[in-house]
Amino acid sequence: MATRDGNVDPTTGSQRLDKDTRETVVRAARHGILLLWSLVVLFPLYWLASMSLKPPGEANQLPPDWIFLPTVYNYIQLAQSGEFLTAFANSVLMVSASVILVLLIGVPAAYVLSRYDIPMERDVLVWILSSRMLPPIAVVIPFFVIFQSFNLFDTRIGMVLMYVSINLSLVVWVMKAFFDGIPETLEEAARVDGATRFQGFRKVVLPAAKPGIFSVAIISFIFAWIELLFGLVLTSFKAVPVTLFVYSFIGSRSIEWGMLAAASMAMILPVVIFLIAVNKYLAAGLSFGVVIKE
Amino acid sequence: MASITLDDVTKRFGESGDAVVAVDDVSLDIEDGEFVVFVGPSGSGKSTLMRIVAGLETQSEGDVFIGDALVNQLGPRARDVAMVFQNYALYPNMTVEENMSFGLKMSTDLSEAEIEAQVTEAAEMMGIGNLLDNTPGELSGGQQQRVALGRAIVRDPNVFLMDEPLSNLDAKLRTTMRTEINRLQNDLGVTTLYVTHDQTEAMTMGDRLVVLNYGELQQVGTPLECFYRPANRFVAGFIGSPSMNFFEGDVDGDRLACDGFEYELSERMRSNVGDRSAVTLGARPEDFDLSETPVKGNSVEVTVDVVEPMGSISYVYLRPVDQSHEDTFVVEIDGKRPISEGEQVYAYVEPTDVHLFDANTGETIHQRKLDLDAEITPKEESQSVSRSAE
Amino acid sequence: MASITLDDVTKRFGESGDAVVAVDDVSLDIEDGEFVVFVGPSGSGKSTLMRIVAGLETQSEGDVFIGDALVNQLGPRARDVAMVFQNYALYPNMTVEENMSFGLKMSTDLSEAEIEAQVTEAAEMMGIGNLLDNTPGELSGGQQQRVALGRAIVRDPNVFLMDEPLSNLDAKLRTTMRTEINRLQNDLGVTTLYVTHDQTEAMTMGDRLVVLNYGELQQVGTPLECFYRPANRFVAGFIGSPSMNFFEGDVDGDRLACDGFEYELSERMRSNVGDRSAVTLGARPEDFDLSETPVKGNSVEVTVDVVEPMGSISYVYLRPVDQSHEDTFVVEIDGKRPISEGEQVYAYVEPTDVHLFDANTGETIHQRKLDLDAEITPKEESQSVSRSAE
Amino acid sequence: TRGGSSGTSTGTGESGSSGELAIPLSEYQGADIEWKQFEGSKINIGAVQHPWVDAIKPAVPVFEELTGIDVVWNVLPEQQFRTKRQTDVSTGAGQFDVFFMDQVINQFRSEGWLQTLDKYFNDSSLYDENWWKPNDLFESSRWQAHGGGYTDKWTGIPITTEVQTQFYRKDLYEKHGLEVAETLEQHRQNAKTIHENESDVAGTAGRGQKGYGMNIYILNTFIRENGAKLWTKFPKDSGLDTQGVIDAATWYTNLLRDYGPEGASTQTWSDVLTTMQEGRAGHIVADANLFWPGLTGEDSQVADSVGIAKAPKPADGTFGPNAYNWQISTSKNAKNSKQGFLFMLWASSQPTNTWMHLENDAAFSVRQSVWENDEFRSRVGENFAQVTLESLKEAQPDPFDRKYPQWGQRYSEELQRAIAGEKSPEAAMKKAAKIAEDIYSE
Amino acid sequence: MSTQTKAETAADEKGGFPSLRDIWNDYLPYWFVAPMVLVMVMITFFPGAYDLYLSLIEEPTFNVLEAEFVGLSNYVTAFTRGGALHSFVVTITVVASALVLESVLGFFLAALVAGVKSERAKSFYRVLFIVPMAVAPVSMATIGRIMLNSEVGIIPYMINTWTPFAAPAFLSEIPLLTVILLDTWNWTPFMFIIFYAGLSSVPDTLVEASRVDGAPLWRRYVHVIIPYMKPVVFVATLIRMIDLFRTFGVVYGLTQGGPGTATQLVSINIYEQMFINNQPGVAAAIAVVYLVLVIAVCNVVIAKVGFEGVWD
Ligand SMILES: Nc1ncnc2c1ncn2[C@@H]1O[C@H](COP(=O)(O)OP(=O)(O)OP(=O)(O)O)[C@@H](O)[C@H]1O
Ligand SMILES: Nc1ncnc2c1ncn2[C@@H]1O[C@H](COP(=O)(O)OP(=O)(O)OP(=O)(O)O)[C@@H](O)[C@H]1O
Ligand SMILES: [Mg+2]
Ligand SMILES: [Mg+2]
Repeated sequence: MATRDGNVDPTTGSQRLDKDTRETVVRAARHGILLLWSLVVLFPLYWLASMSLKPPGEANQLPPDWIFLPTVYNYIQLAQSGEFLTAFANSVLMVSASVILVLLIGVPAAYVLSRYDIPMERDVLVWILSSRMLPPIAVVIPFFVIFQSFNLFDTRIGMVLMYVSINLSLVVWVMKAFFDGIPETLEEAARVDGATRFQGFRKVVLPAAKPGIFSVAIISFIFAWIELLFGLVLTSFKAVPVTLFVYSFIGSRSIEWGMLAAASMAMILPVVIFLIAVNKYLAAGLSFGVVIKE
Repeated sequence: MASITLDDVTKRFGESGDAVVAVDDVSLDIEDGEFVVFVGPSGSGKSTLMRIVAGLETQSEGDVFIGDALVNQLGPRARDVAMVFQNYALYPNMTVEENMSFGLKMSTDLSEAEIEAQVTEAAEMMGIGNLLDNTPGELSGGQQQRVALGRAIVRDPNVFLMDEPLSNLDAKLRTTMRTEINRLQNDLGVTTLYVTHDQTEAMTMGDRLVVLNYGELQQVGTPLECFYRPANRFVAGFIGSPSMNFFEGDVDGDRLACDGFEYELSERMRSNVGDRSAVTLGARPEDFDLSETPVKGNSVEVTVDVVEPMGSISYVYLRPVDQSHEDTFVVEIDGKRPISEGEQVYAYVEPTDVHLFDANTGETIHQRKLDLDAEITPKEESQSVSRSAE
Repeated sequence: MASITLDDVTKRFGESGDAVVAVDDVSLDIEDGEFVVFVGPSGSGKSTLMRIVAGLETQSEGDVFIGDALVNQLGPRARDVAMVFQNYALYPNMTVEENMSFGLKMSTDLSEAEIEAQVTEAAEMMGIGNLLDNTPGELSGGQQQRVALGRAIVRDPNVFLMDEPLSNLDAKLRTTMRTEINRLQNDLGVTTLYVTHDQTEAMTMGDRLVVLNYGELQQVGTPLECFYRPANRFVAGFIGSPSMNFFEGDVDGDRLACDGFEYELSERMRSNVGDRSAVTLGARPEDFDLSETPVKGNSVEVTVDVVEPMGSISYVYLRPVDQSHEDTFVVEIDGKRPISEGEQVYAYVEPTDVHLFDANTGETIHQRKLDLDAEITPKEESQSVSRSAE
Repeated sequence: TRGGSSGTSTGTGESGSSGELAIPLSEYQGADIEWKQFEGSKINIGAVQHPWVDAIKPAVPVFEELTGIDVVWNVLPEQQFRTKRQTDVSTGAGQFDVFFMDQVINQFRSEGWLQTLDKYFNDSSLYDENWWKPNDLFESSRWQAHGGGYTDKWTGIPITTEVQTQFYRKDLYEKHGLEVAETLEQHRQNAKTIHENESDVAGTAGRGQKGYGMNIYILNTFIRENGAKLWTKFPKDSGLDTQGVIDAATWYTNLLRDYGPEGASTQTWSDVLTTMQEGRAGHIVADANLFWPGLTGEDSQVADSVGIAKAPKPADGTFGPNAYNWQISTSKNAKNSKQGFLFMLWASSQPTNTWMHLENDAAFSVRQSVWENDEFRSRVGENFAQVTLESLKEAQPDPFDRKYPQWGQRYSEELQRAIAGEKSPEAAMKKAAKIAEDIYSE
Repeated sequence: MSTQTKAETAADEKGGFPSLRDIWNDYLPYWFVAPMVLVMVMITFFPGAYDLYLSLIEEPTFNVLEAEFVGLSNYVTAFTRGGALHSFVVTITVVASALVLESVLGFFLAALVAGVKSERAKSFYRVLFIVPMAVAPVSMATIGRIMLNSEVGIIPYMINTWTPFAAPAFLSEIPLLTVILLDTWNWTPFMFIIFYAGLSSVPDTLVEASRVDGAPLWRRYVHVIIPYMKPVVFVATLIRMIDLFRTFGVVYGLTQGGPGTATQLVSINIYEQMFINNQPGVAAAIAVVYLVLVIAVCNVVIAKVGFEGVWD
């Protein structure tokens, strides 16, 4: 075979970069942008971390000590505070339970909304969404009243329900969108295979909707985890979430930067753990994902 | 195991205004254990009919019975059917093995081990035994189709519905599969509806053929009936490959004046034609003879347009010398016989091999003569619905 | 418009340990404007090879040239190919019209009106002109396939890649489409790679056939070459339907001892056999004659096992009376000839029509005699790669 | 620092009944009060995050021992606490038996959410005037506990007081030969000198952020010292558009704009504190008792060089710094108001107050006797104590009328706009005046 | 409901009562939506009705009989003194700009990450890019304030020392922009993760087909990938829009709606009316108008974009 000039695209006649070179360039550009954004994301986090690791008084020093001797003093203080640990554990428990519950309630409902003709579908959808429209501040008092009368005030169950209610519309809507993208033939095949509607849903549709489910799970977790107002108003002792705890470092006389930062860092931790745990499911849906080449 | 009865089934898609009528008033009795093949052009409603039987689509009108039970209200699960989908519809998140065992897990109480045994056996039969752990995305088209087929046949349902289950297989595998399906169907005695575009499958697999066009039944009968006794021009043209050649003609006493040649009608033809003034003459490619000289009456002088050698046979495209337009017709000759394009020869068909159709309605008015008439004559009155076709 | 050259192309899927070799060291020269048909069993790597040419899959080893350019590094867009996917791959969110015009919009500067005109024309040609506003979900399988085909042919690319584009069409439509594709390809002169499982398509459409098995090239040649001059037993069995019958035999002087009969070798055969002790005899179903009496030498007494009437012909499955096992072989007879199952007759093949293969390697050692040898003898040395098959 | 103070906590017996009580019970048992009458009950205290809470918590076991009443706490930052308190009282839930009250006293009172305390003061089993010594409380504190003069009833009991003073950098003043300002003009000149001669140090810093504890809280000092006052004629004339107010606002705005840090209009008290702590400002006017510990504590980089003096006043004005009191009150629906009252008395009593100020770094006592206590004075520094005490004696707290939150918020917004340079101080104050008057004119 | 809800059981075939399992499956859609409907009824009707009631009365009371209805006076107050109109304008500005920024950035990042070849790098980005969402609003606001502080903040410091530009006073000179950028940092992850999951459910074959059709990268996105994941894009954007509409914590912590009322979002206004000015009636009136407005916007968006472009 004669050697040929491989670098000129005969169809366009234009000089094209060698694909390897081009791929390298594209790859470099891609990672360049991603790293840039990583930096944008990381810097405040780094700053937060560094504040939490600096001794009191040095947190906001300028020019900053980019290199400093980290101290875990703040973390030790946190860890020694029984209340922090209790609130933390409490939050983990309530939020996790709420995520499971909201998925149990929301995902099937989303499926129905996606697959069946619902009378007045648009209005139903808007109605569901409307639960999310008012700022919590405008609805917290009625909820307080409900909680008082149903003895849900300052109970974990109450908070779990509250978290469910703030996430339900999200789960229903997002999952409906994901179910819309799953071809109905799959369930048809399942039903012909003798699966009941439920089995078809559980064994065939759900696995295909995995990325969607896990991403709403993460988002719901986060929404509940950082929720503040309901936790503030609807609890007082037993069911206090950890968010409130972060407030305790904003005193009337000074802000305890180090402790505040340490608590904030501690609050990020479960989210990161949760993220890592479900990470692999985020991209394992119908296909193996679009690989955007070129 | 069950008979299937369709009673005036109609299916419309879309709003009533501009609805597509996919299935148009179809009535059909399928006996228990029968193997029925559906054929028809693309879009003629075959898949839709299957899906109605499966319970995946609800007919707009009419009733469906499986066994003696009216199943209009039942879903696929209750109907207990197994189906091969035209587009496979494999579960993308499951391996081949899981795909194939899913139905068994859902519809039977078999133990894991039994299921595995059956699936493995079926997979071996399909030649995909070594792919059990792959997911559908990693399979070739034909392999996927075999998984889809395997998924259906591992089960022991009331009814098999197979929608072009072999379309992506090569001829050899197709032959094997055909035999396997037939054997299996014989063994199990499961009523089977089968859609195919393959003439061989259509002619060899089924007890009866159901010919559809534009959602309407054209003919129901044994394959040979449909081939030798087509109910109308559509069926005549549709069954057989290459298809029958048609020549429009005007009746002129005992002659038929076609474009480019005249054809002398036999006694029997004349009486069948009656007082129609325009009829269509049909003759199959394999019934023509070519000769250098006009040996017999009704020979037509033709020019060879194209020769398609096929191995043991060749297809020759011919054009009557006197014809006013460019259309050709096709005849089949021995592959070893030399013939070249541009040559002028005479084409001839035995008068006994000719069909005549009403030029307006397409209805068959004269059938060819047939030695084995006795053999293919329907036991009962052939269910044929003749309507104008094409 | 461009030639295509594959140079030692290999494609492996999966980790190096348990990789599937989908394409195995294939080298191939395709001329500018040539129409090449790929055939091979399911999973033999046809689609993979197409996808490599399209630039959708990167070969693990080897080079691909389009025209004179090495395109290993180029994506599909730069290669300017149009492809019909085996699974259609229609855009579900677009109407038929949008599906078909998408490629034109992307790859040309045509005006809206020009695009619309071209799309409408192609859609009419495909018989889907009335479906332009439907979405793929509303189409039947065959209609979808025609959209996929239409989407490719509206374009004017360097190369057409068509992966079983007609598999879901009925025989008649398929014939029409076949002709249309051929006409189009002739008009445009676009180099075309075409995968099919249909014998007729394989035999009639392409300038050359490429036969693949397990990712390896088996033979490259004109259809008739592959049919009459198979490079090996695999090709002999794969091309032609029903496929060639094979009989294993031991060479015993000038006789071949097969199970159930003995076959006397001709002079030419003997010299071709050489000192091999075991050879396989191959004869095509259509080369057999059946007679009531053993008219000639080498007649084999057989029992009729099954008769498959196909209309103009019938397939008869026969078993040598003296054979120790149950296997049958198939012969093709005139459809009108009466024959019934259980009957005992004699089967005979002309010695000139017989192939012999090395029993171990499968390589062809003796080709049949052929009158039109001259016609089908390759102009250049036939690129045939003979390897053991099956 | 006081690390790890908690958001909400059950404060029952941190040191438990075991161990020594912080304050001998005898200090209280001498009072003619039936301390034990509610033994076995429990009170819930809603409090903001405040040094007072930290200071009193170690002493709470004393109260629990004394009365047999359990104390639980709900401690939150101000904004969050406000939300919770309002939810609680406006729905009549009555969860808090005792809670922190601030500027909204009169509003809560007029809504009928607050209970006035007079009936408890009149109940001899609950109150002993001789022991509690009401006159030891600063007058300004007592005045505020009576709705800033809007009512003659006790709306709660003051617990902390804060008064404005001046803090300055002794080192910088020395370096540039500056005198501690007594007049506003001097104050401005000092700022100018430092601002122009020091790099990286602003002349001054001050609250610019809106909110009624923010910019207007500081400004109100200068308003009164300029001879103006809020509500020249209540509720017809807000007085905000008088010349005195406009002068004060102009002076304050210009001071911050000319010699204040970048973005002064968004600075809160904590930003001011941080700025000063980090040595980035020459002087500030801020609450003595809250800022002093912060400025001299270990967080501060200027601990050794910070000086305190009385707030400046106009050359021709009268000294009258703003002061601010937190009080604790009980709501109408509270279930244990009487127990709550006992807690209020106990917490504000002389023994408790004295203990808190001797054993903690607290410096906000509402009791004059504490400020005069030598031990206390030596702990906090003589100078600081004296300046603060004198300021407190002359302090003039803001009177919070019933709709103060509504118009005060708008008034502070207007001031913030002026500080941000969006409009002139004059225009801002006129607008504020109109808003305030409009609100009452409905 | 549609024809599909038809009973699937062969009840008459078996005779007698349908089994529990049949009841479950026959009415599956009802079982599936029932809990959702229950929760929804609880969390929508009561608070909505309460706010409406509150907006119509003088003094908040739970005793309807005692309530003194004042007609629309609270609404009038809201739009005169209450600054409702201004806060709507501010809110819409923030919503529109942040929504565009976050959607575009989120999609862009999702697409970039989806194309990363190395699984590990992909995982890394996926986790990292989501983390900002997890920073609690309290921390966001407090830390944000200090980091942006013109005097002691690290960000102005870095701008001043490392770039030739002078750092603006973020919270007083460009408060709205600051709020928008901060929200972008905080919530782009939301768009990122949903878009990412959406991208991973686009079948490869479609992308392949479009490549063969000669579509350049961006057109593949515009014409094939985005249309395919239209429902997901639409829903994510809509939800984010609604969340943006009611943004509160971070902005309040950062600026308290200031300077002046420059960043006074509707939610902040409601908060101030309710908890600072103590005018629950006015707060409720704003909330009611706001709810009607947002519902109207959603209705229009859903009808115009959703039902005419996504779900048909
Ligand atoms: N993504 C993949 N991962 C793993 N194996 C694959 C993948 N794609 C194809 N294969 C394997 O490669 C082989 C060749 O596949 P290919 O699709 O080329 O076959 P084909 O000749 O087109 O078959 P068919 O006629 O059935 O379409 C098959 O065995 C298939 O299982
Ligand atoms: N969901 C649908 N909406 C609208 N029209 C439809 C729908 N499904 C099918 N059709 C139309 O109904 C007709 C019959 O379709 P069907 O799939 O039954 O054809 P078919 O005989 O299976 O064809 P093929 O051989 O091409 O698969 C076609 O014209 C098709 O376009
Ligand atoms: Mg079909
Ligand atoms: Mg293939």
